[in-house]
Amino acid sequence: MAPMELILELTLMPLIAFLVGMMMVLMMRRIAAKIQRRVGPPLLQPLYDIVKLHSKRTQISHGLIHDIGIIMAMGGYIAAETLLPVPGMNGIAEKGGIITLLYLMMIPSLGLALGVGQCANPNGSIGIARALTAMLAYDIPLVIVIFGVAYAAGTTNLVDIIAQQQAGGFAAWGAVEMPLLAIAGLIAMHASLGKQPFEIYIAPAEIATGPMVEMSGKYLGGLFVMQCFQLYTTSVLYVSLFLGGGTTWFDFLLKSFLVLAIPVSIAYLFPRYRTEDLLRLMWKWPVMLGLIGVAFVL
Amino acid sequence: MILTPLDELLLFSGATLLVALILGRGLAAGWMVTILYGGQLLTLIKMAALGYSDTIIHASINFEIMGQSLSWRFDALSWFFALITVASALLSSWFSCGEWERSFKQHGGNIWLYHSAMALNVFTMLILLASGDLLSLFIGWELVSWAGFLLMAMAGGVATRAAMRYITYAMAGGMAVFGGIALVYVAAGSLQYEAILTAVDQMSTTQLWMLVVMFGSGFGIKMGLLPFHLWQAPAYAETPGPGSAFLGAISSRMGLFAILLVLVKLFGIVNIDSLKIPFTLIDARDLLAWIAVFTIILPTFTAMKQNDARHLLAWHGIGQGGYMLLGVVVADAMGGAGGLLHVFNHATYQAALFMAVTAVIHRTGTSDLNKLGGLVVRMPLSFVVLLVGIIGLAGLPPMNGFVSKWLVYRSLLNEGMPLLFLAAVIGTLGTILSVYKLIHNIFLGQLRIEHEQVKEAPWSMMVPMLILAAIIFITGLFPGIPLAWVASVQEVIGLPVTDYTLGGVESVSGSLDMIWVIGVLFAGFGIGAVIFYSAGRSKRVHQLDNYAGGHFLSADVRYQYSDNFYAGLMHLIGGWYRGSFLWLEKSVTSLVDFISLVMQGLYRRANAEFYLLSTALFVIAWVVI
Amino acid sequence: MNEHLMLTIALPLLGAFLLPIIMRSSLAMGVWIGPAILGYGCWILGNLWLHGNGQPFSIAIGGFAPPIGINLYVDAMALLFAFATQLLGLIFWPFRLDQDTPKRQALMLLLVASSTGLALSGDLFNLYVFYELVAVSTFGLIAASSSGAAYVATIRYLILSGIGSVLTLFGIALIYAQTGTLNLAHLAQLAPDQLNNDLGLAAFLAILIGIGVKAELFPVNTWVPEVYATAASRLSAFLAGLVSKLAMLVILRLLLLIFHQPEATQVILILGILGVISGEFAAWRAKDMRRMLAFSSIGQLGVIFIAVALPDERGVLAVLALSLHHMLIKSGLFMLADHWGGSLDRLRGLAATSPLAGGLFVLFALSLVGMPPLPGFWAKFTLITELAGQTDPLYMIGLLVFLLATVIEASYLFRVAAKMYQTKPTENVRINAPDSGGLSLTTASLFGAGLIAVTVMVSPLGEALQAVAAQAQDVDLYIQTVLQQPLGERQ
Amino acid sequence: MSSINQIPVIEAKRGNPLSKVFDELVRFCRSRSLFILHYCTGCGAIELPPAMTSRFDMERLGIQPMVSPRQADILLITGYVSIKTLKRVILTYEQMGSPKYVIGICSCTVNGGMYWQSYATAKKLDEYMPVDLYIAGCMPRPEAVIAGLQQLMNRIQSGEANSWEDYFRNYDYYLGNQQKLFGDNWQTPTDIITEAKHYNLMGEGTFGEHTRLLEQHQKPLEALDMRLGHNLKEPTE
Repeated sequence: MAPMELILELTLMPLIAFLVGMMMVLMMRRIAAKIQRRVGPPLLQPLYDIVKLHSKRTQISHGLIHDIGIIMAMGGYIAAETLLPVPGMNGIAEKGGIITLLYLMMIPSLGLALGVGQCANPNGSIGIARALTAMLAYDIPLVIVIFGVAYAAGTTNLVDIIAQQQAGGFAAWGAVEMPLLAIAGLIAMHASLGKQPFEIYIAPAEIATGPMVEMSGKYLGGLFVMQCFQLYTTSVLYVSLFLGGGTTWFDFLLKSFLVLAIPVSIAYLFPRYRTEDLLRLMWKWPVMLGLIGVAFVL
Repeated sequence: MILTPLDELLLFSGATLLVALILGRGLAAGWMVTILYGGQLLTLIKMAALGYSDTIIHASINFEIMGQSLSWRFDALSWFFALITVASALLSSWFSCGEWERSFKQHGGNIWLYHSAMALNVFTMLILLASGDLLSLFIGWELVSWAGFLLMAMAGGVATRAAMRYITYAMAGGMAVFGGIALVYVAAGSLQYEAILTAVDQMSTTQLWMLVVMFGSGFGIKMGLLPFHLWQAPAYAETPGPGSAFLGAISSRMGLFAILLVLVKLFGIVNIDSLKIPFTLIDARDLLAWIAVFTIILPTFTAMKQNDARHLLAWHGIGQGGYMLLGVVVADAMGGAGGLLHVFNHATYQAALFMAVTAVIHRTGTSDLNKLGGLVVRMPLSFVVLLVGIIGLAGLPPMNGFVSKWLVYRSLLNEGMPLLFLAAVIGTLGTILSVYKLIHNIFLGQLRIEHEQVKEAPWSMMVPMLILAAIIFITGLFPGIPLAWVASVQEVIGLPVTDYTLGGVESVSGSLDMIWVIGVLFAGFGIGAVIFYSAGRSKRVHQLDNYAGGHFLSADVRYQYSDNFYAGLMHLIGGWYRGSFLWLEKSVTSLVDFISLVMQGLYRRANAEFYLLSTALFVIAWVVI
Repeated sequence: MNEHLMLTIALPLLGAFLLPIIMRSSLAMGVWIGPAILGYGCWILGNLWLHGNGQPFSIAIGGFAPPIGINLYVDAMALLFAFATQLLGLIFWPFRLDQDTPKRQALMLLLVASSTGLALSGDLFNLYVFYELVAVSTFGLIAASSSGAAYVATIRYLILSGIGSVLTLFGIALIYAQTGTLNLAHLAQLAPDQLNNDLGLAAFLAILIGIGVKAELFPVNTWVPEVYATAASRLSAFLAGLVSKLAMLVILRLLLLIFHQPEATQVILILGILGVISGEFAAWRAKDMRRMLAFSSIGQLGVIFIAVALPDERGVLAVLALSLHHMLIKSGLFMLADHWGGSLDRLRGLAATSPLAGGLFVLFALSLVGMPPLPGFWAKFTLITELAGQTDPLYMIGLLVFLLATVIEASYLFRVAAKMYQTKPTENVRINAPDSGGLSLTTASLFGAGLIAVTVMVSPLGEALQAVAAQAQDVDLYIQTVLQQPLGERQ
Repeated sequence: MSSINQIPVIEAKRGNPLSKVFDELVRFCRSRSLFILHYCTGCGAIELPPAMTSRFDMERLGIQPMVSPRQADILLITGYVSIKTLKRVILTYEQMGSPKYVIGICSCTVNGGMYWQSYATAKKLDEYMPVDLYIAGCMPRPEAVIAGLQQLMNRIQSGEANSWEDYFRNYDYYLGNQQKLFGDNWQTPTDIITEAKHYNLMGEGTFGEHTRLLEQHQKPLEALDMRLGHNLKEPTE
């Protein structure tokens, strides 16, 4: 591949991710509004929020690590996007593979955790402790799912996994071949978004939005950007693993938005679990489904 | 007589020991010893050809004692481990020079003993690594055990108790190995590797089983494999500062070295694979793999509950050993490479972590995670080192720990071992949880009043720490450097060799190129920084200017979350910590105690004549009948 | 030179009778007599070792050739132990001057004489006589320590030993009744025909249990802890280090020459294993140094019994190596423990006040648990490779028990060592570590130096021992030496 | 000073048309994205849930509730403010990031309302912090609240709603009133003066006698800067 082309891809992929991610945030808020019989925010609301937050006159920092944490949170996702193939663009997906992507997606959380730690607010620390606990909860079914898919495909290369599904048509889609894994993956994905009923680490009424408690201005803005990326990455990863990726941008985006719509629709119907209930739930049903699914794959 | 490089290395090492013994009380002893370690490292580098090829360097010395010939030599395996040993000794020793040494003396420590014990440890480890037959292996093994005991016990008090526990375990392990050696000797008629290699093929299953169990448990004790892991954490944690860095980095890997040599190279994974456990579906190799994953999980989750930074790290040291064994036992090209590479990687970050924690102890006087906090503003470089270290320990990109763990995961994936894979990932997740607690409780959060005036660690400590951090990052960026050594080790011990590149691994089923991954990651950070800094200026505020639900914070009230860090998690899994192994250990101890009580009672009873007569009668009756 | 050999027994015996008389007239002369005699004995035996041709020989006593007369049989093994007896007698010579000095020194001479006799005697009855002499002199010596506890211990020992003697005598009587001879060589000749039966076995077992009292054989060793703990250290060292080995030597000799029944070795093996278990476990809980050493000694002797039960030449080699090693170590340890009576807690911080004593203790302990390259390792290595080579599963149990015992041994020995090196006293416990007396410390250092010397020369010494073992193993050589090539006049 | 109309509006001096567009955009975004910290001081808070939920739906205007003052733009004071509460209100206000807006809802915030005789109630909120908008009524209906918010949005968009600058520029005045109420040793954890210096928001009224009084007893509030400390001397004891 020509280097210019590669550089173009590497720039475009995060950019597209960001734009699509903003639309996903909008969709999420609109769905919430529709469920609550409200009108919901205008079309560009996510952009307004991000611009406003970055244009705050006074920005409260708690130290250098606070700043670096936010940079890591954004930068980690920007890097992760280049490992996630989209129609027509593979970026450097072949040089990393799915395990690397999975671990790269932990970098933003790590950055956030560091930044929040430096904020010296116990609410934030509790939030991070809970977030890590939640990660322990949903990553276990998630890795089972990843294992199953990668083993079935015989590769950890996302490009190959997508290509295999597309070559076989609908019947070769992960969701059709491995329905149990697809269900387990969906639950794990829902939990990884940190939406109700799994939002134990945000818990506004309890620990004042946990990690975000000391975030103001561009710090919060950075997290809003990160949220766009997070929604995009999660849904696209799911689409790539189970729904055959996308041949064109249209069906790619359609699938991504639809996939995301499922957990989001569920989310606004429920209150919050307690931490141990979340763990119990995650370690029971999705793990069980996932293991049975893997057994079928083997 | 022309000295081979190995002779030079051993002589250098012996000289280091002598200098430490003779001049260890002197002012510049630490520096002298450090320079000599540097010399050892140079000699090792002179032997660098070993790391890239399948050659052997012999030592000029060999003995013939009681019909046994003893010889010493280096191959790629020995060289790889020796490199880690000497480098970690060099850096730990450097770390201890100057200010740490002075403060150690001030607190009543015996610096002479410390330097000597360190030098002795390195010397004995090199002897072990150089062993050319099973007997010299055992000799080296015992020497290493006792040298380790010396270093662990020297701090007195709790440390001595921990060291006593260690030596009991180590003796048990040593005796298992001793028994195994006797069995091998009988079976092969010799303790030379060549003889054993040929004899292994003729061994019966029972024989092989016994040998695997005896050697496996014997060496496993040193590695801290379950269920023999209890000694390790307290013993390493209580060792004085840089000593714990050294021990944590390499000491228990001697067990892995021996396992590689005896179980993998001599017995062969294939042979071990053929040992089925009756009435189950698993064989000896699966058994080892499962032991490895339990060694990953249980100590890692025990680490999460520790409230002392050193103990936390030491527990992780046990857990990380599990990854190495797991990789080696899976024994395909990637797994073997992952396991071996993890030895190197683990040594780098574990040493860095122990050093950073020691630096904190040096400045604040405590390693209690509930009594620290907010130190990042006072010890930023130590923070960076600890951060780099924990990223490595947790196995996240961009540090080196990620590469080795990636290889292990990949091998499990390729071989289709979902449960082992899952267990390995659970270990990693647990590690992430507990290392965040470590860095948060030490460096993040509110700075305590008593630490307002704390300074960064002195440069004598800082430089080795930074070097280690640099190594962690560079070998994460270019994993090909250590992978080259690992590949020749794989060749030597008869495992398939990985197809490595400078940036990672090439494979049909998904490659890894860390140069790209890290490049993109840092580019992402760069873009993030541009976005971040292009927005308005920020202003630093005091740590007490903080949201507290409208409450006015003051310095005399702690506004920090540190104790029972994962309260929600512990709510669920807290009850799963049964201390079963502790219970097991206690019950063995009580059993010994009980038997010894009975035996003493036997001797204390005064009716000796009764014993005599009854024995005589019994014996005569036996004869007659 | 050979004819002087008699003197190594006769002179101490004579000295023992004359010493009280001489002492009464001239104390100054009296105190030098004992060491002079023993020194001369050492010199004779040393010369024999150095200038002999390595071949065994036999000396008939009283002008009657064996098998009628009694004889001394001198092979390398006997010579080795005889030499060790004289040397240790010299080292542990009771110098202390008080009103009991003549008595004590005379008894010591008697003990050395009879022990030497035990090593050299080639006749069963003679062995018995010497054995009794050893017993009597030992009672006397222990009682001469004259503490109340020592008396009690002696009584117990006396009774046990008496019954043991009766049993031994019974065994000897059985043999004599069967074969009509008590000469070992002659018995060795007759044994395959006449003693290879139940009667022979019964006789052997009776002798085994009888002599086992001294050799600290498992159920008949209950006297050991009390006696060693209460008797003078120098005496304990001599008893634990040497006398037990001589008894062991007798058993080994009988086993090699006469009793080839598999049951015999089996009994020894089982009792040895039990001895190891009981001794080491009991030592694990011991609360004072001397008792710990005594129990450990029982355990070690158990290990040697296991080695005795091994059939071939390497087995004998293991016995020799283990015996000599234990002799060296236990003597040294008992000398160290001279002033270390009372609770083990008193030893806290001892290494700070007396680094040499601490260092020696660690050295001995390391060798005892078999840390390479100290000689203990090689002895144990010989033993376990030999054990592992046996097909009988009982030997495998022996191997496992031995390994287990070593772990326990390391645990209790290094608990003490750790205590010694403890610098920070825990609250309530003041450091009042006893100092080690100068003389006993010097003696212990001597053994330490010996240990290091052996470590350095382990290879030649190992080969020498191998030769000794080969010679001791050779029954035909024994028979030939004693019966075909008599030195005295032939009837 | 207390009147909103007296606050001088500073015209943007920049000549670059692009930057004018940019400023316009930023102001627009600010007006369309308002995060409310509703500090529920009194009965007025009961009117907010209907304003937020399906009946009136503030979110369609881009208005969202937020939990922590750090994240919020609007401080809603929904009712009477007792002196004890006022301390918290000021603390919270100072912790918010600028630009920030204060809206007083209910009559009580205007003049004490039915509590005007109370010894323990702050009567006029704008004596202690600049208030952008009052929504009078006891209590105002959600329509009124929304209407008020919309008015605020318009003011933000036009650049008139910059009362927050007044707090920096006339800090001495507000501090004086606060000191009168809370005593001379009154201090919040936020260092307004250095903040004003840092962001170049100093005005004539920033310093005065009250700030001098504050400096006399003020506990140090400098941020803990990162330092290596190698060149520091040991603290002499």
